[in-house]
Amino acid sequence: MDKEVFPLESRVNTPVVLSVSGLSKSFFGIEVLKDVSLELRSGEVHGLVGENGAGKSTLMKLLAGVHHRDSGTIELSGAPVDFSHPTQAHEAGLSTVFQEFNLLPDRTVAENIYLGREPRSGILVNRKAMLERTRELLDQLGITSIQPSTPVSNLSVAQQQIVEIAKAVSYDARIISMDEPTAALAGPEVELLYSIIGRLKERGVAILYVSHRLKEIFDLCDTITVLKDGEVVGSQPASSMDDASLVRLMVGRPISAYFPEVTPGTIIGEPLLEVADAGNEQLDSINLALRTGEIVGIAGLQGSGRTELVEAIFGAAPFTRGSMRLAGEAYTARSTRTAIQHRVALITEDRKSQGLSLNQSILDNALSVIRSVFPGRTNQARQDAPGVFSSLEVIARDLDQEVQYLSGGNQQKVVLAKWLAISPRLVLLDEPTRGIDVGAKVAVYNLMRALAAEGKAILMVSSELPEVLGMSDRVLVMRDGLIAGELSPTSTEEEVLQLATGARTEETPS
Amino acid sequence: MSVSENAQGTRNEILARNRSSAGDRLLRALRTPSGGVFILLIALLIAVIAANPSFGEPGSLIRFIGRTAPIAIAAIGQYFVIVSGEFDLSMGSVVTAQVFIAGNLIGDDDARVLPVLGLMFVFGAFIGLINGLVTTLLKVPSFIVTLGMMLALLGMVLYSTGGAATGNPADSFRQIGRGGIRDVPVLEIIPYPVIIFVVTAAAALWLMRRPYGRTLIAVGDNSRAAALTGARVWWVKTRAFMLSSLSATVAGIILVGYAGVHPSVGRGYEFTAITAVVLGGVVLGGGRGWVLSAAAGAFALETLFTLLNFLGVESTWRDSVQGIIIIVAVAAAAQTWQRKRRGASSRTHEPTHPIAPPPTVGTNERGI
Amino acid sequence: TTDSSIEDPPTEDTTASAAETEPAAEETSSDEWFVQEVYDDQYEQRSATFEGDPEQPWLQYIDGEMTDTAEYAADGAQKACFANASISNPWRQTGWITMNEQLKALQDSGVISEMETRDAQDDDNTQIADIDYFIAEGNCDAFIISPNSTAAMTPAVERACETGKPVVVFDRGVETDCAVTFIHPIGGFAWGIDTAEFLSEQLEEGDKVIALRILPGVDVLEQRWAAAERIFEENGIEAVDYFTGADPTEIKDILADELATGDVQGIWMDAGDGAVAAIEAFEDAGADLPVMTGEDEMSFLRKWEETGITALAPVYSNFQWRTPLLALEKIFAGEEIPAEWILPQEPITEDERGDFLAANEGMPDGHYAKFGGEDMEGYPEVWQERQIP
Amino acid sequence: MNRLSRLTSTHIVYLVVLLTVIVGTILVGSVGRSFFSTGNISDILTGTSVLGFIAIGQTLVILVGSLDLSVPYVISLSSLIAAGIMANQGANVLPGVLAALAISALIGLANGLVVSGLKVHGFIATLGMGLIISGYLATNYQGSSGQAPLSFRLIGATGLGPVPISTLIMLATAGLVLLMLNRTRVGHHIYAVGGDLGVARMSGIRTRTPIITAHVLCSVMAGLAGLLLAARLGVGSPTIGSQGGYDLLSIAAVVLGGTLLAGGKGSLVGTLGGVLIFAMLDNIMSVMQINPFLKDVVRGLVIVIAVAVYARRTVITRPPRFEKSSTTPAREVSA
Ligand SMILES: Nc1ncnc2c1ncn2[C@@H]1O[C@H](COP(=O)(O)OP(=O)(O)OP(=O)(O)O)[C@@H](O)[C@H]1O
Ligand SMILES: Nc1ncnc2c1ncn2[C@@H]1O[C@H](COP(=O)(O)OP(=O)(O)OP(=O)(O)O)[C@@H](O)[C@H]1O
Ligand SMILES: [Mg+2]
Ligand SMILES: [Mg+2]
Repeated sequence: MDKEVFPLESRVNTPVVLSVSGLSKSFFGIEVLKDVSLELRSGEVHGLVGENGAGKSTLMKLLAGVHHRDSGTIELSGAPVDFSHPTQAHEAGLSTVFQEFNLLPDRTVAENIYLGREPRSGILVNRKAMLERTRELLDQLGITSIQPSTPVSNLSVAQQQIVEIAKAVSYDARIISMDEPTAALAGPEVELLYSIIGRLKERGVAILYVSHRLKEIFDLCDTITVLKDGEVVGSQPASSMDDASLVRLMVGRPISAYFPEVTPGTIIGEPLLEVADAGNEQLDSINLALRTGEIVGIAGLQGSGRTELVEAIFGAAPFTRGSMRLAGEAYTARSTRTAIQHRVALITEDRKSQGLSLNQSILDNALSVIRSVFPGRTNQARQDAPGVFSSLEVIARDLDQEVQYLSGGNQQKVVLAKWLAISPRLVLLDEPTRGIDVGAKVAVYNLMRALAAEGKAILMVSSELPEVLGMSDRVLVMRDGLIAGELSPTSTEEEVLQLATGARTEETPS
Repeated sequence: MSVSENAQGTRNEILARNRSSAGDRLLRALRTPSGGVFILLIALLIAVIAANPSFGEPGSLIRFIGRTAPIAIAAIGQYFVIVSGEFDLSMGSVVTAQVFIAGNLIGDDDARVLPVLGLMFVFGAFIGLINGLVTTLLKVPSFIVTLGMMLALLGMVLYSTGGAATGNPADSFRQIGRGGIRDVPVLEIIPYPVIIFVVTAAAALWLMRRPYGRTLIAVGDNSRAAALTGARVWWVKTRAFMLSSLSATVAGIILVGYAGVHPSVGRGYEFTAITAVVLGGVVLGGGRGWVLSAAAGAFALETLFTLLNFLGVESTWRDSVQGIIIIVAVAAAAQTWQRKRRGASSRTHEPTHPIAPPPTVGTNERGI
Repeated sequence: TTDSSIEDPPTEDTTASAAETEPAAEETSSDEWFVQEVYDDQYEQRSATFEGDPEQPWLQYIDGEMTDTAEYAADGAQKACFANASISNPWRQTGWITMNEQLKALQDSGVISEMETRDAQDDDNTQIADIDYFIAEGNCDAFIISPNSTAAMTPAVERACETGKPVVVFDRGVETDCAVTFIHPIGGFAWGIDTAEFLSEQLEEGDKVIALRILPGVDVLEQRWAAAERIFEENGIEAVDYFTGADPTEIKDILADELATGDVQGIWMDAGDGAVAAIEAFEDAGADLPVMTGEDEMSFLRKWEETGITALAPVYSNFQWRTPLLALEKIFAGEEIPAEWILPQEPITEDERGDFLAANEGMPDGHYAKFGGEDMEGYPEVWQERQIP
Repeated sequence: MNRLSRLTSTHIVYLVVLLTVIVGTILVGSVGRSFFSTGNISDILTGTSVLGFIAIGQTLVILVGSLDLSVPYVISLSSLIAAGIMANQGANVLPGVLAALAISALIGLANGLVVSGLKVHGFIATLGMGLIISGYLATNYQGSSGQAPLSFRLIGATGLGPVPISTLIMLATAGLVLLMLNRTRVGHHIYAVGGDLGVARMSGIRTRTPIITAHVLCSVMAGLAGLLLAARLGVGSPTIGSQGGYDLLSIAAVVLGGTLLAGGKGSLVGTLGGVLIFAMLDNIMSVMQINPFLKDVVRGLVIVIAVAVYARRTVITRPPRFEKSSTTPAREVSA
């Protein structure tokens, strides 16, 4: 292995390994990328940011040979290339961690990593070599918690993401593009990713890094390129930018209050939801109270049971012991249906697989809850729909457009709209801003504030600590299926992490 | 009172303004494979009439619709199951079972017609219930459940009747499938099966626009998401299976009248129905397709057979021609869906704009 | 009826010729199935005198070569092993019920101890395995085989013969004469001659006959049509044939289309399944009812009487299902029996129709009038209730 | 439930096999026969060989997420081609076999191209292909035709002790296919494509190759089954494939063997178990002289019940962190 170290200062002088110029791409008449130029140097982490639909993933797919460019040139170490299939990119030393998961759950880690280029002896696949090489690869990256022969479905979501990254690295790539690699990661896994990226830099690998988490961009990147509507609107050293200037570039206007203030007139009232000594196979000793007009944030590491908690309250994976009260009355969420009848809403963490029927229209998705649970109110809700969508600032051709053609942010707004239709009393939000752009995020935050002002109770799970701290009235921290403690929103991120990782065990201010 | 009516009016207007016009939606629908089948059907009809002009006479056409009614009704039933992402292979056996029930229980006794008719519907619903519950609650793939049902049901029927029905049921019962309203101007006759088909199709169309129908499609598209929106997925799907068996029951009732009691009545119905549904642009796996297209698929299939008949294609080759046409039609449909998904159809990239109630122009610049 | 794969009495040369013919040339299929010699034989056999009691047609036979069975003579009740092709159509079901009644009678008289039956469910491969199983495990004293198909079953029948136990083949034949006897009614050409001559007599030159056939490629059915087509041609009758799969729905569709384009004067069927649907198609279209040939299935006889059409019911004698067990009785007694046991095959005419309807009153529609079980213990309940073991 | 969930579906299949053996021993014994006699074992194994070939092929196409409903017609065609070319000449055996397999492979190729290239669902593509072949058969063949020479017929009629040669050939083929699935790239890619087409493509797999390979192999397996049938029958037959109902039965055997109908997960060993279950079931019912109509009822019920046993288990569940009901000493948290 190449053990040469590139000290920070010398980066600018390292050779250009990837140079893109004048790249354009349209999807049947709509120009998604316009004249994009970019340079990537060896050992450099190059941040690529922009709103949803700005064209970041498309750019990566062009580089990876998934799509074919309309015009422009791509040069690898000075030599023009023209990939028509991801394999060619791999062979040329360019690999990609795509935005969507790209693993086969029923195959082992090793089989996944070497999929499509299984080591052979003769015509037979050499499984031993495959396992050994995977072991070596994981060791090199400092990953100890994953066994090469484990089926991927047995891994946690975070571990799966790590496997994806390991897979990209395994191509011995000189350039690795990562499309939102941390979208499913929190805390220690992000740390692990940082350290992997560190090692890759040491080896002189150039990394193109897409993320909506600005903190990571500033932590990791040497250079930042901002895309807006398919055009590069800025490309500068990270040191020359700050949060505010970056956001201004991305959205084209300054965003003054990132986390909106509490709406005047919001009153934190009586407890709406009370959970006492509740638990199931994944959770235990859950005690919490949630008041009207209150936003409570739940922080914790990946796999700490936050999703299970909201799913239990929502009846998707019910509590098997303990008790709950809703507005003073006994509340047993045996199924999602009972929960919805009690006007409890859950915005799930995975929009595409849990939140939307992608082939159906915006209107059909928006009415889905009403139709399933309160069919009598369908007409009413249909007439309300335009109002809801306009207040959420949804951008679409019309209400009959299929949801699959919307951008991530607009899709999330459709999910919100379908829950607003039942005028929920209790709103459970699981990673409500995952993978959506700053503008859409602010819309979600505003909506949360507005709901609180109307006297609804809100429970929000998020892996983004600034978001949890910025939006919540109180913060609960989970660890291993238990509520590890409660913090005030004025706590620091370090305090939250200490509680979440178990570095600090108890004592709760209240 | 009138004020709120007014408010209603404007709200409907706003809704309308935020949707494509009905014509637009129809046009868009026609460009999908589900719409394409109507064009295929028309083309086939023209070809048949060209081959044999007398087929185009109203009297012939209405009789043709009448005799295609049972398979079209079965296709509508199969549509419910397929659009929810499942299969119903037991349909043919249900038809045969119902034919035998009618033959053996009604006999020559007119008084038994109504009670047995009731029993047949209960029986149909029951079979669907079993199919649905085993599929949804025991999580056995419906292909397997209904395959097992197909074997078991037919076996039971043949076992308990010794393979032959006592005889054809009373004429009053058979009139449902054989008779019609006579002396109609132009048409001469409107066969009852035509009326039953029209009613079934209208009911199916209505049902698919009801919350149940929309939920059914949503379940077929993404059952996890549908479950999380409070849909009782097991019950939604089970009802689809019941609708399928019930439509097989209706098809059976017509066929008893049309053809009489015989063990081969209903044979292969499941495959014909599935073929018709797929020809109608409905995607195996669920979540896409229009109910009337399934019926149109059945008509296209029958028209094709008639065409082959009139063209004098050697009868042994008909299977082959049918096979080729099915593959070509479905391949064409698959290409269309795919192009659509890839965004080929410019329609998917039509200018987008904020969805808004019209009066307030430009209010989205709230300057966050 | 005759189901898809059905009965048959192919004589050696026909099957041999079929077997050797490679994928057909352009000639029409009926030419290929037509064998003048066999046609002539069967033409004669229709009017041959049958040995034995006319009251017991299942024991009648045409005088010919006899097999000496002294070597098989045995004392006490013997075990029979029956490899059946299937009971998947009403004709076979009716016969199967009759055969079981015959079995009971022979068990009571101490001839047969038991009959073990394996049903191949219409599959050649299964039937071969069934026969092999009998040979290995059955402890059989005799084999009865109703072959699912002619050529395919030949090797297995030969293996059964090699055991030295008597083998009786009935219904469809095999390409070996190692069996002690092969029991079958006259045959397909005879059917074709009876029916086509009847229609030709009743109709006039230039009239149109629709031939409703079950499916192609089955020797017995093809022979029926081969004979009929030739006779229609000779008599100037326009005959158009269709394959229906015996599905009444299909039959109705075909006739509806035909009646929409022109008149039809006659219906010819290679098996009576769906005959009722054919008549109904005329009723529904308001057309004059045709002259027609069906089969001795009760549904057809009843419809025939009800409508009063001019018709003939050819038979593929269902009573042949009694003969194999009775043949065993003779074999175990060491009596000689015909090497090829050709049973009578007489169509039911309009004059006889009433008698058969009366004798079979209360039988289900799928029952066959010439089932020949009137003298047996279970008559009539067993057939009326269609008790299939 | 818990112990059950640790078993793989292949384990369960073989538990069912064991159960069937026990039930079979008792039932067959009750009519005074032995389940383990030479003739009986030979009968069961004969039952496994034809269905076995087809189910092996069907496993492959189901693993890539397709289906093959054209197998019955390929079987018939293969038997006719082979018997036709052999024409009772020992010297023609090899050309006959090769021609039959080549035609079968071509049909599989066509299936594979339509499924992978034109993106037609395997159900429809192969249903259509079945119809096309069926029309060809009906037009060109009147009844059985051709003649297999004695040397070739021996394959269908001889055995090593109670084990028919045909079963040994089938098992050897299964071994090769198993090796192919587990130890070659295309085998791995078959699982990958069936598991997730998009993932497979992104990993640089040319996704058409495994789909086409699976379809070609499936048809070749059907071709082999046709050859075996030609050997057993001594002639080719245009209906021999549909007589056995092999299309649906083989799919049922595959699913019974624990392979996911949606593809991507399953095992050939399980499939063989499924085939064995069907063969034993048929044998037991035949020995018991069950009414043939009831046989279908039993088959139908067994298919559904057996699949139900492990279908419920396949939902992946996380290992529980806490007992289902008891509360661990609670850590008090005020909230
Ligand atoms: N295959 C495709 N066909 C048609 N349009 C596409 C396709 N892929 C992307 N687009 C469109 O191209 C634009 C850019 O999409 P892209 O996925 O590159 O955005 P992104 O910057 O990655 O957004 P996000 O942050 O949400 O991931 C969007 O408007 C999207 O709808
Ligand atoms: N080992 C595993 N096996 C199967 N599913 C898992 C496993 N680990 C996690 N999951 C699933 O992944 C999702 C996230 O897990 P979990 O709820 O424990 O994490 P979380 O604290 O909600 O974290 P996040 O919301 O950030 O994903 C849940 O739907 C959970 O069921
Ligand atoms: Mg993206
Ligand atoms: Mg979560």
